[in-house]
Amino acid sequence: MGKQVVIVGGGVAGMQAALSLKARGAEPVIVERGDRLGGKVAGWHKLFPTFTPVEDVLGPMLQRVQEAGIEIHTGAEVEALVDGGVAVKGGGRFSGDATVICSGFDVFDARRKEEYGYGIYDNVITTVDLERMFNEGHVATVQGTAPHRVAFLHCVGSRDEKVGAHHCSKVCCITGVKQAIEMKKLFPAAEIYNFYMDIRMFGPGYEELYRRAQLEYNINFVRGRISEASQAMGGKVQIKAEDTLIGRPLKMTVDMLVLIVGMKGGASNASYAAGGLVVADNGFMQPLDPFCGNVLSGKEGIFYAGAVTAPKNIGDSLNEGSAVADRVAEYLKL
Amino acid sequence: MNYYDHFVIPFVVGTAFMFAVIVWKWGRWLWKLPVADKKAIVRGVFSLDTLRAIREVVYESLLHRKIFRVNPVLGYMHMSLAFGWFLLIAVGWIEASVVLGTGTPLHAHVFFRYFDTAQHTGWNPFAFIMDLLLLMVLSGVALAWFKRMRSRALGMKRTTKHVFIDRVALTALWLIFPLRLVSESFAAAIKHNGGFLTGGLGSLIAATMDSAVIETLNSLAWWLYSFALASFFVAMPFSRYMHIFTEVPLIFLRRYRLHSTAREKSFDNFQIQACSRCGICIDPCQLQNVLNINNVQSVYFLRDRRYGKLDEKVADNCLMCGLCESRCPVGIELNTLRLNSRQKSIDTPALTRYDYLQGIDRSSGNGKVGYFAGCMTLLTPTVLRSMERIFEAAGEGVWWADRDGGSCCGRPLKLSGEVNAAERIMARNKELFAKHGITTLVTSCPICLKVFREDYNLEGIEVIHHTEYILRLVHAGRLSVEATGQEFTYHDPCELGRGSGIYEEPRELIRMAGRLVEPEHNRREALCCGSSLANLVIDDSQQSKIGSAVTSELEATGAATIVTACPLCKKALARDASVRVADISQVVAENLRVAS
Amino acid sequence: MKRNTWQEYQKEVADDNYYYLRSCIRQNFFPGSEKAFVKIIRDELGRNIFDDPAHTSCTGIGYHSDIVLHETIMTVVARQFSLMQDAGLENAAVSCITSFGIYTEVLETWREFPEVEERIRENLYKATGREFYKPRNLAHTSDIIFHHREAIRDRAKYLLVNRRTGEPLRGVEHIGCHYAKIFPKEGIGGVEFPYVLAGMIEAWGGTVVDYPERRHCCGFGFRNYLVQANRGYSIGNSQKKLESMAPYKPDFILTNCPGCGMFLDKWQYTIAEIEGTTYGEDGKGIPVLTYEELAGLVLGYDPWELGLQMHQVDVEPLLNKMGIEYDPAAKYLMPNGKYIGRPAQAAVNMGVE
Amino acid sequence: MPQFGFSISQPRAVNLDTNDFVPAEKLLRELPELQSCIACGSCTATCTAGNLTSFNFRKVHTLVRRGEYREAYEQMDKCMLCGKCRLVCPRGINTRAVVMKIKRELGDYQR
Repeated sequence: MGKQVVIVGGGVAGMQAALSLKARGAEPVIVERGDRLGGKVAGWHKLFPTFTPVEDVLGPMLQRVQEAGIEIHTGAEVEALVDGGVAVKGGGRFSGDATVICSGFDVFDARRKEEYGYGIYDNVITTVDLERMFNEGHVATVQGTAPHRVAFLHCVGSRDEKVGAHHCSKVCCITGVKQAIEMKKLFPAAEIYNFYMDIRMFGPGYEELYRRAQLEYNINFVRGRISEASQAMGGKVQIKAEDTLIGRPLKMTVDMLVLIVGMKGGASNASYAAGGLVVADNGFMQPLDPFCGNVLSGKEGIFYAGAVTAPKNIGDSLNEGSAVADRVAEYLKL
Repeated sequence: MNYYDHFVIPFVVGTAFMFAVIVWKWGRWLWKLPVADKKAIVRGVFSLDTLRAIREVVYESLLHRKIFRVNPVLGYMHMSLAFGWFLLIAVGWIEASVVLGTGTPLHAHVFFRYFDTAQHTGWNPFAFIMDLLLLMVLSGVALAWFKRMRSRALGMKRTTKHVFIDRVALTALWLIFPLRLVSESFAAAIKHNGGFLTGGLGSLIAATMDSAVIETLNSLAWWLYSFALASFFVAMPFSRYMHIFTEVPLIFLRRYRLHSTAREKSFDNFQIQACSRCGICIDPCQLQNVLNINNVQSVYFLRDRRYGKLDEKVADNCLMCGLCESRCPVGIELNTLRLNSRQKSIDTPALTRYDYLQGIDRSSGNGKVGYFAGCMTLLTPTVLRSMERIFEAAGEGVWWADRDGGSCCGRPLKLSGEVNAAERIMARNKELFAKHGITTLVTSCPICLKVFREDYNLEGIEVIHHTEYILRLVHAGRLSVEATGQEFTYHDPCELGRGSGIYEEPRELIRMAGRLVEPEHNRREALCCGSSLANLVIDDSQQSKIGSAVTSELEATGAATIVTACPLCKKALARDASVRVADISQVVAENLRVAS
Repeated sequence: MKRNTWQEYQKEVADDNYYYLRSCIRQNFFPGSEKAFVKIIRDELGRNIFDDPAHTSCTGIGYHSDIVLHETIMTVVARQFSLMQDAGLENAAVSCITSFGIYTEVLETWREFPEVEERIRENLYKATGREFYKPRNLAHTSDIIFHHREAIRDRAKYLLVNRRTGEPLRGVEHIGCHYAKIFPKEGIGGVEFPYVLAGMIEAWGGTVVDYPERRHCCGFGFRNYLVQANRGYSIGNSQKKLESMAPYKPDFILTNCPGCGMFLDKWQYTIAEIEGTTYGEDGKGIPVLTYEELAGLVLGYDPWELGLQMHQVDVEPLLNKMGIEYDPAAKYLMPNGKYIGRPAQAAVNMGVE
Repeated sequence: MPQFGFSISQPRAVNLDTNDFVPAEKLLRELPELQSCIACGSCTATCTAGNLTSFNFRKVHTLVRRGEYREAYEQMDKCMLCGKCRLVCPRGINTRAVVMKIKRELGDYQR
């Protein structure tokens, strides 16, 4: 029997960490609060920038986890870090020789930006809602009609002092571009507007996709944050922004307003803090340093991987899943 | 004797119609000429120019010397048709006059073999010559047929796609000479008045056919021949064959120094309708051979313009590199015509346009020599820096017109058809030049150079390109260039080379600095870099495609440095080059010999 | 409007014992409103309210027009509180939105900068020999009507229901900017989804129309109106709101701010005169009411006693829909029977008798 | 009409609900690369005319794409068509053609 490693969270980072550790002879145990593995990614439809179906990424991964015979506990929400392991809600403990926290992030609650009327107005939805619609195979307004005009608003819950978020959620720009293209593919006659403050295309193929969105899909990019939304007749939404490139206010009525919600630190981070770990100012867990210590917590035997420490895309999270296995192996002298 | 038969009617009517239309067209065009042009004609008619024009007509309209030079087979084809037909008419007229006497109607000359009254015994020298000429024309027709089918064999990759009226005229033209052969052979079968060709065929016909059948077929053949002639003549003024006659007055008018200008005028019609649509302009066009754009070349541009169907997408899609103009056998001012077609559609500037230039003077320095870098040169600071060093080395006091940002020269606007607007800018620049009292204006941009020279009328100011200026400094001993072992190749900018005739100055300078290796296309045949401001249509990737084709050719010389003398060419070539691209001023500035 | 309005912005409103702080301009614009408020609170609801003749203007308009200093207005406010202290009351009931904004701003300033409060206490004492305490509860009078809306409904003689069709009447509401835009937590429903007037309309049987420019300013903007050359901007803003609400065919506009009520009413006349546009039914205007006037109608008060004849846009279409009985002949008569004259006919009220 | 001494101010907001996009769409169909503008401002920074007077090509073509033509009409006349902007554009936009098309489509010239 190898050394046990408790892995908190069964998203892509957690699964990758478990697979890598298993391969090194450890016995990883995934403690997942949800009822299935896959994390936030499982709720997505297609992945940027290649429009790869989520199943193509998650499917093989889940299969490998299963084939590796990794111990999985779903429905187990970690309540506290305890010596040599974690305690979960409703009693119960998982102990191991090391703990890897891969509990990821929370999606920003769009209702907090009340000026956009999410939860109040018809047809104000979030990127998460839109992915669900894509998955359900039915994208339509609340009135059941095909949208003729759709606005995407970038940076909802990111880079916004008013909701205490100074950080950039990193993946929203490319998500907005991806979803805008998907909407255009679904509704070729529709006009799509993306309202942005900056377009940050950090990954390979991202900038190219942005350019295709402009050139091939005629997506209109307006530099300016939507200041407010209001319900207009027939379930439409009137939005106001400044087109900062022409220095004039701009208003329009859209059939659908999609709020590109950002990432924020997970709610469970507070319980890690209670266990002696450090939560950064941005609400994510603070790794030892952003370089060689990026998967170390600073506390012996506790490690991080994935978006628990900062907004990350899938590739980054997978890399950290592998990287953390290295450091855990080193620590456990595997 | 009236030498009449019903079959001559189509010919007579067709001929009369053709000449009426031509006279009406030419008359109208001449009438509408500006007064200055009319005065030039009056001055020219009684000068040596008329004799020169006559000689040129013989050389070009009949003998097609220019086409011969470009392509001997094509030249022979055109000459055999034009000169052969001319001789048929001329010799035929003499023969008819000899046999029928003078004062006979035209059709009697044209259909002489039919109306021939002489009793023929033995060898007839006229018939021999006429048959020889006919054979020559027929060989031309055969070549034309062959060209239609297999143009590459005649050295043309592409031939012109013709309009309907051209096809009618062409068909008639192709039929005329075979029908003439048939008609005259039948006549010879009856009258024994043929030469070696028609006579031989006549004897064969007489030997194999019944005389009544011969009579009928003879009549039919002459009717068809007359119809073919008539069809051609009726179609001719509306088809490309209008060039046959129009080229003649064009040669005279050109000798009298008439030119097309940036604004349309009726002289343009002589040029436009002198185009034979030979299609020689298609192959050299880089839009065609690099980008496969096939509907914008000069032949199509002139055709569309002639028939009033010119689309701005065609008019605007031209690099105005002048390569086709340099090849045109008729010598049509293709760039100017292209330019003034743009002007027509879009040039009505507001009266206050560019008033903001009033009083703006960002110039610096003092000197009799003014230096106008040009907008593009401001994007190639190495050129600017090199010129600074050269001026300094030569001890020249310089007035810098636009080093810290100045106005545009106006040529880009002109190239875009906004001639009136361009003139508003030019007037402001002229004021500036006059204010600073310069006597020489040096520019680094061939685009500026051309407009300064052609449109500014800068009295008392000599306009030169920096290549000319630098060479002058060297010749005057104020500057010397150190020889290096380097190899250079040189790209002729269109506006500098074909546009302003400056080919040798840069080469002389390069040879001082090292060895010059010429690219495949050079001097008058040089290619365009693709970034020409004259083209308003092609996109960035197309520009870059043309540029990289040119760059490859330059790199193929193996030279370590590609030299050019235009900031725009420099930027275009540098985009894709794996070797260094330098302006001529850089080459000089880098290799200045320190004065001992 | 969706039911799930934000629950975050709720506000404690005193139930009884109010110290009434009147508005300067409302008494001119809507002379029956404040009288009706006192009557409703005192007579209908049996609550204690002190209407103090000694209190003054809060000088808010002067403050927002840059002619009254911050220090001065804070001292004036301190004096009002001192008068409230004299009356032995703790619950300030402010009639004007501008004043309400001023009071909240002053209290917030004092909370953040106690040394400023000290200085003001000193100022007031030096000037008048007075001392003061701060109100325990500060509410706008629309908050108070909202607080008592169910009690008013219990006494209602008429409801906001179309008598002929039985359909609820459609009301658009307009909240004064200084009610909650400066301090969102001071307004019921906050700034984005204000509920203070909407709650009244719904409680009294009507339905609230949510129109796109609901949150837009009426255009009063103090200097934008006070300087004649700027009035085009003021009216432009009202027009934007009217154009946005008109497609919903509202039966009335309900306001809680003196300026908003005034301008949404009077600018309808001006727009009709300048460009011939009207926004209500049959080419007429949309009636504009204060919440006291609306409460008064619901409670069955005489429309002319409520001062509705002083409105630019005639209110009769609304009265007819609600089935309110009124004497058309009495519209322009004073209570003593004296004829006050009637305004010239204008596009916004053409044809109404 | 009574004299009020003022008129109703028109909103400055660009109203995408009422603006006419037909000319803008035609422009974009002919020069689709214009859509790839990332508003870097290189064109405006290098602009010969823009360095002599207030003229902002980036802003003007953006206005046109938003259906605001009136200002564009007045502005484009300042351009000298020198073509420097085309040389610096990182997206390879045929800026001179954009100028010409805007002028032609917007009726600057009588056709």
